[in-house]
Amino acid sequence: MVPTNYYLLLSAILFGLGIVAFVFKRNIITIFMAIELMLNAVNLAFVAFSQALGRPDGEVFVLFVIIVAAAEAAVGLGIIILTARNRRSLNVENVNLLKL
Amino acid sequence: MNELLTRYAFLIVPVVKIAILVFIVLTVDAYLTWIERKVIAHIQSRWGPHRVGPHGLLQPLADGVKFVFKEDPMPANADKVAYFLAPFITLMLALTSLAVIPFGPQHFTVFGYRTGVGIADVNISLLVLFAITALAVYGVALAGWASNNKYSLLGGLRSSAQMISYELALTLSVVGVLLIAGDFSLRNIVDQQAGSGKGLLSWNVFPQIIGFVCFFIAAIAETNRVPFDLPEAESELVAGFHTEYASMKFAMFFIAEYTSMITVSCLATIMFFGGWLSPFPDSWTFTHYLPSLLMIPLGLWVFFDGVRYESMFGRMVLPVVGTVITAIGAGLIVFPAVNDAIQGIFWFLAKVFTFLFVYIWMRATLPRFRYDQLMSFGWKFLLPVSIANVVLTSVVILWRMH
Amino acid sequence: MPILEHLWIIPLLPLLGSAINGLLGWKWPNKIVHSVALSATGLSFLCAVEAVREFVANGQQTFRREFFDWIVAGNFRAGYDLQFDQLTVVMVLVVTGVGFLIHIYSTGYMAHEEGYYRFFCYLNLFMFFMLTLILAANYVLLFVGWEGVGLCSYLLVGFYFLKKSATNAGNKAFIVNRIGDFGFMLGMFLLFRTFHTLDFTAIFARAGPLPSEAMGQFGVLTVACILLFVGATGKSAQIPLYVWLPDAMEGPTPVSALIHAATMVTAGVYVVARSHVLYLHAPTAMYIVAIIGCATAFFAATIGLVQSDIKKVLAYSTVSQLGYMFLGCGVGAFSAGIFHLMTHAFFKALLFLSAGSVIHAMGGEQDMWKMGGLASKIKITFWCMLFGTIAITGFFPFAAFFSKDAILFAAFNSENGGKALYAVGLLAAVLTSFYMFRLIWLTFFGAKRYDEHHVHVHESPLNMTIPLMILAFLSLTGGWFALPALLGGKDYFSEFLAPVLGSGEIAGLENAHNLELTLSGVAMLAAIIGLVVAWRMYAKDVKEGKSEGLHKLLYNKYYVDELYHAVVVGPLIWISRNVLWKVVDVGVIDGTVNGIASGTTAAGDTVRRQQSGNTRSYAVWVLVGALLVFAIIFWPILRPALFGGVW
Amino acid sequence: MSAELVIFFVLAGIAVFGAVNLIVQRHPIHSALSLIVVMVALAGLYLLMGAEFVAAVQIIVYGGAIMVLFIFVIMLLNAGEEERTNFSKLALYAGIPLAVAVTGLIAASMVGSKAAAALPAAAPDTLTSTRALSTLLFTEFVYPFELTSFLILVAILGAIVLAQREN
Repeated sequence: MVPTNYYLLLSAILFGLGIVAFVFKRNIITIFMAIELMLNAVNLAFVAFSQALGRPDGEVFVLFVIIVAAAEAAVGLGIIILTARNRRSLNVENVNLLKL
Repeated sequence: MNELLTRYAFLIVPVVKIAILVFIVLTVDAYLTWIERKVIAHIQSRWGPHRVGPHGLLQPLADGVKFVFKEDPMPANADKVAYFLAPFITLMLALTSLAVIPFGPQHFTVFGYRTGVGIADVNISLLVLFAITALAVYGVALAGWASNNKYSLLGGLRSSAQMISYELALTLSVVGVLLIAGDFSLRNIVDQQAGSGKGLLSWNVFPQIIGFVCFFIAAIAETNRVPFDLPEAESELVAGFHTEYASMKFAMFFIAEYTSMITVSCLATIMFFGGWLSPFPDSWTFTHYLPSLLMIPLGLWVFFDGVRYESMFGRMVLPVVGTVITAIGAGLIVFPAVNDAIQGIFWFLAKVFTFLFVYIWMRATLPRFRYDQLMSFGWKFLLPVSIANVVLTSVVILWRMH
Repeated sequence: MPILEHLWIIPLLPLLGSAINGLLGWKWPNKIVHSVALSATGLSFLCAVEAVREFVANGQQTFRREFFDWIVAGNFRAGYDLQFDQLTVVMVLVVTGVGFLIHIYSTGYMAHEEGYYRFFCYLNLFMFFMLTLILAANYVLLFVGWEGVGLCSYLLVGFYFLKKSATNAGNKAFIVNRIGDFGFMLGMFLLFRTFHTLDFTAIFARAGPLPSEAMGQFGVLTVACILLFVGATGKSAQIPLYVWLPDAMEGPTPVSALIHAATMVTAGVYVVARSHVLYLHAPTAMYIVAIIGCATAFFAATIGLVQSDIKKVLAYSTVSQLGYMFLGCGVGAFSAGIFHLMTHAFFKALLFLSAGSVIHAMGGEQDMWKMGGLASKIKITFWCMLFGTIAITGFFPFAAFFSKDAILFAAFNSENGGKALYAVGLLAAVLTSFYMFRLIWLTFFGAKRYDEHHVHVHESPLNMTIPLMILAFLSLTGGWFALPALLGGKDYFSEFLAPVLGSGEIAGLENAHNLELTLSGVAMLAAIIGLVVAWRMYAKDVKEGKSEGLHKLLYNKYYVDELYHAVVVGPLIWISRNVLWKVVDVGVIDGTVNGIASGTTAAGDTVRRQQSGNTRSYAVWVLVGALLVFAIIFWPILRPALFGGVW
Repeated sequence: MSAELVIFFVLAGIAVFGAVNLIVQRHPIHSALSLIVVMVALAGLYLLMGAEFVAAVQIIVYGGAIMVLFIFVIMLLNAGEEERTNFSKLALYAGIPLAVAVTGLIAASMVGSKAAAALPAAAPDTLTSTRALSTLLFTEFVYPFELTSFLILVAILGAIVLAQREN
């Protein structure tokens, strides 16, 4: 039996790492991955709670999160391709004109 | 000692089973190559391999030795990690996917640890299978990217695109079956197909014929086989993603391909063709003697063929093999219990091998798709049809309910 | 369709007419415009009649309905509630009827004016607001009508907005009314504070049982009533706020007839009568009303004596007649007041319209000293005018005879100083008949004092004269409700209004009938005196003498306007120019605004640097935000987690 | 130290290692691979908790679709190692402490909360059956569920519009 707190702690740590990655990576794609990492951390917390409470609602939310993440990835990567095509660079610090 | 065994049975038994399975699968893979070459050769009215051993039966062995002893170069400024990782990922996943497939109906208990024919018997085996096949993309993609070569990169891109595209169709095509079975467990899906012992009439392939067609096509594409073998299109990409690979790493890709062929055939068998169920009604008990009826003539033919084989080696080996086969066939008649026990596995293997034969047959027959054709076929035909199949099935099920 | 159930139709029709004319009329020929306006008013008149029929058919039960909520805030509710009782019957008939006639008249009078559609749009709008005012079942809705008619009066007085004097007059009317309305609003607030509602029925139901406040005691009710009356003085031109009405004559004559004689200016009287329950509990307030009314009646009459502008004369006579009405209300004879209101609506409208017809005939000339001898030229107008004059001066058996007598009778019998009130009222009656007959003689008899080559006098068209005749008939017969009272029977009018206003009977009065007869006789005498004096002075053709002394004082209206200007307007303007404009506006307000603007710019300059477009710094900002949010949300959990419950 | 605990720690270790590796690695492909490792580890944790369907979906969708897209794009753009530019001093200096603070806050608020403490340990034997999950999905959450389909449609359109070349 694993205490729920362990899962929560793990998810917090992963989330924090996601934040760090988000702030510190310069490659757009990697930053995007950092977002995915944070989403995963949240999912972990969701599942942990839903298991602890013995109600599947949390898992439903996880499914929703995954769906949203998929949509987000589709659009986001499209944008990234476009920016890379126009800027000739994937470094966010070169992409600071607030437009494609 | 004994209680120690019972204590750690949950660890030991699977390990042993894995070892056995891997050994069997690798052998089957090896001889599958032999069968493939032979069959294609005969279809193209050639002899195929016949130098190494009688009927070239030792060819796979020779190939294996060759693979092991070949030089293994690494391309200049290739990505070391990925280049190294790719084949392992591929092979590992291919083998893992076999773990959840049940090969027979039986359950037996070893050291108080109850287990079935097949390594793991999880209640979501199908999902696990799909999860693993989903990951299979990485091997190819990474291989293509890591080997730092235009052709390889293109091959990797192609294959990843193709796999993603056809995975949708693959998954959706079995949803119909899932709706009928209402369960993710392959074992239960098979049992549900047993119906009321009317034999093949209650198999899923009849209500799910559309689903089956979609599944089979998607499966071929998923395994990068002809006519969907664009990732390794020799004529355009000089073998695509594994151009830069040689010796054992190449062998891994090779084995992985054949293993996944087997996996997919098993899956098709289980999902649509009643797995280990006999096609005949249960009332026809005499069909239980079919295995021996098959094996005895085979054995005899091998025997007599071997007696007058040109090479000395063949004249020595083949008769022995023939007698062994005949003996087994006879033995099955003598011991009905054993006979009954192997029925399921027999039918399972029979179906699987039929599928494998179809694979090979197609490779010998069909030309390769063009890339855009492949894509448009996958997205514009296969996906809609399988979705339509899902809708149709669910409607019918609802209609049955009320 | 039962109109009573759909009472809102009556006000709605004029509103529709106004909307249609106002939005589309500018491209329409006059025919369509006035047919729209007329049909709107006429229909609402018919509806009113039908409503009255149903009302009577229902055994005169007060009909009250809340049609929809307008303002609901807490326990305060002001809905679009209409009510229909005897008082409303009188008012609605007068308003729609006279209004309709005046509409017809206007089609002739305004025929050649610019902005024909504008005129009728305003007129219909006025009808709408007036009907809202009299149908309203709570003070708030009534106040809507109240302000609305004020607006229309402003618009119509300034109808010739190219004339400076006209616009000034409009502004004056509006501003002076504002002062009154301020009082009215305070009154409403006080009432709400006292009764927690502004519904007539509710307020009166709660005020009924209250003990009547003693004379000279300024309790809540008294103050409220006085405040309401302040509003009334504004709207119905009583001392000290009457000054706007004479100037309001700048407007077209039909407007003067409808708004500034027949309907709007009587709104004050209506309000006082409507809230008579409160007034009956506040004798002080009633006394003030009576005194103010009486004073105004006399005061305005004196000014009227010497005016040379025909409309000004009528204007001042209106003021004094309104004074009569307030006198009636003040001495408790509310029904008499309303009665006079009705009759006055008839004959004053008649007088104004005939004056208008005269002016029309004279081609826009309003100075009586430039008229004379018109009787033979414009017979119909002359006779109608004469009827009106006889009616207002109160000869038997014309309208004012009954109404004015009822008022004077009540005043005579009222306690504390009733006799004095009566005397002043009587004097005012004398003056009234004097200046009215002066008007008649100056206008219609004697030598022609105008140049016939330029002015060729002509009778007005039918659509102007027919309303005159109808009104003449009404002012002849309008008072006959009270005829039986004179013959010892009972007064049908006050009888009819009794359910609302209570019977105007003075209790414990022996042989009231004989007294009443004598008093009417005296009134007749007063009228005759006035007539004779006027005849003596103006029958022979007279020149306009130069005015000095008392005449000059009267002619300049006691210099009240100048006084107001010196005391109120001047300082106000001075303050607003030197303090409000130069200090407050330029210094404070503009300073603030500019300060804010420059501050914003500065802040923007500093904040702009953060908008670097660098995603990573944005990420950090997001992080900061998230940190704060977390800290806020989880503070209760965090405190033990972080500080181990040290805090 | 029960078997589950061991498994948990192993998987958690893998996950954290993957996450750290994501940050450390300078080549996007390696980051992506480490992220995949994290996801697989999380899937294992889900299985450990008995949420087998979510685990499967995690791998199929995240591992099999989304991350493949990432790698696909990386290969397509032929992204090299990220260069070490530093335009945002803010990110450099304020980033770490803030991140740590937020992590600490989240951890403290979730773990330190009475509610979380009161929770029973996640019981692996109580498998939330996929059936129950789907029932919930199609009864209580049916509107959001349908909405997600719209979301995906929109996303597809957006991706197509973005990705097509101007011509």
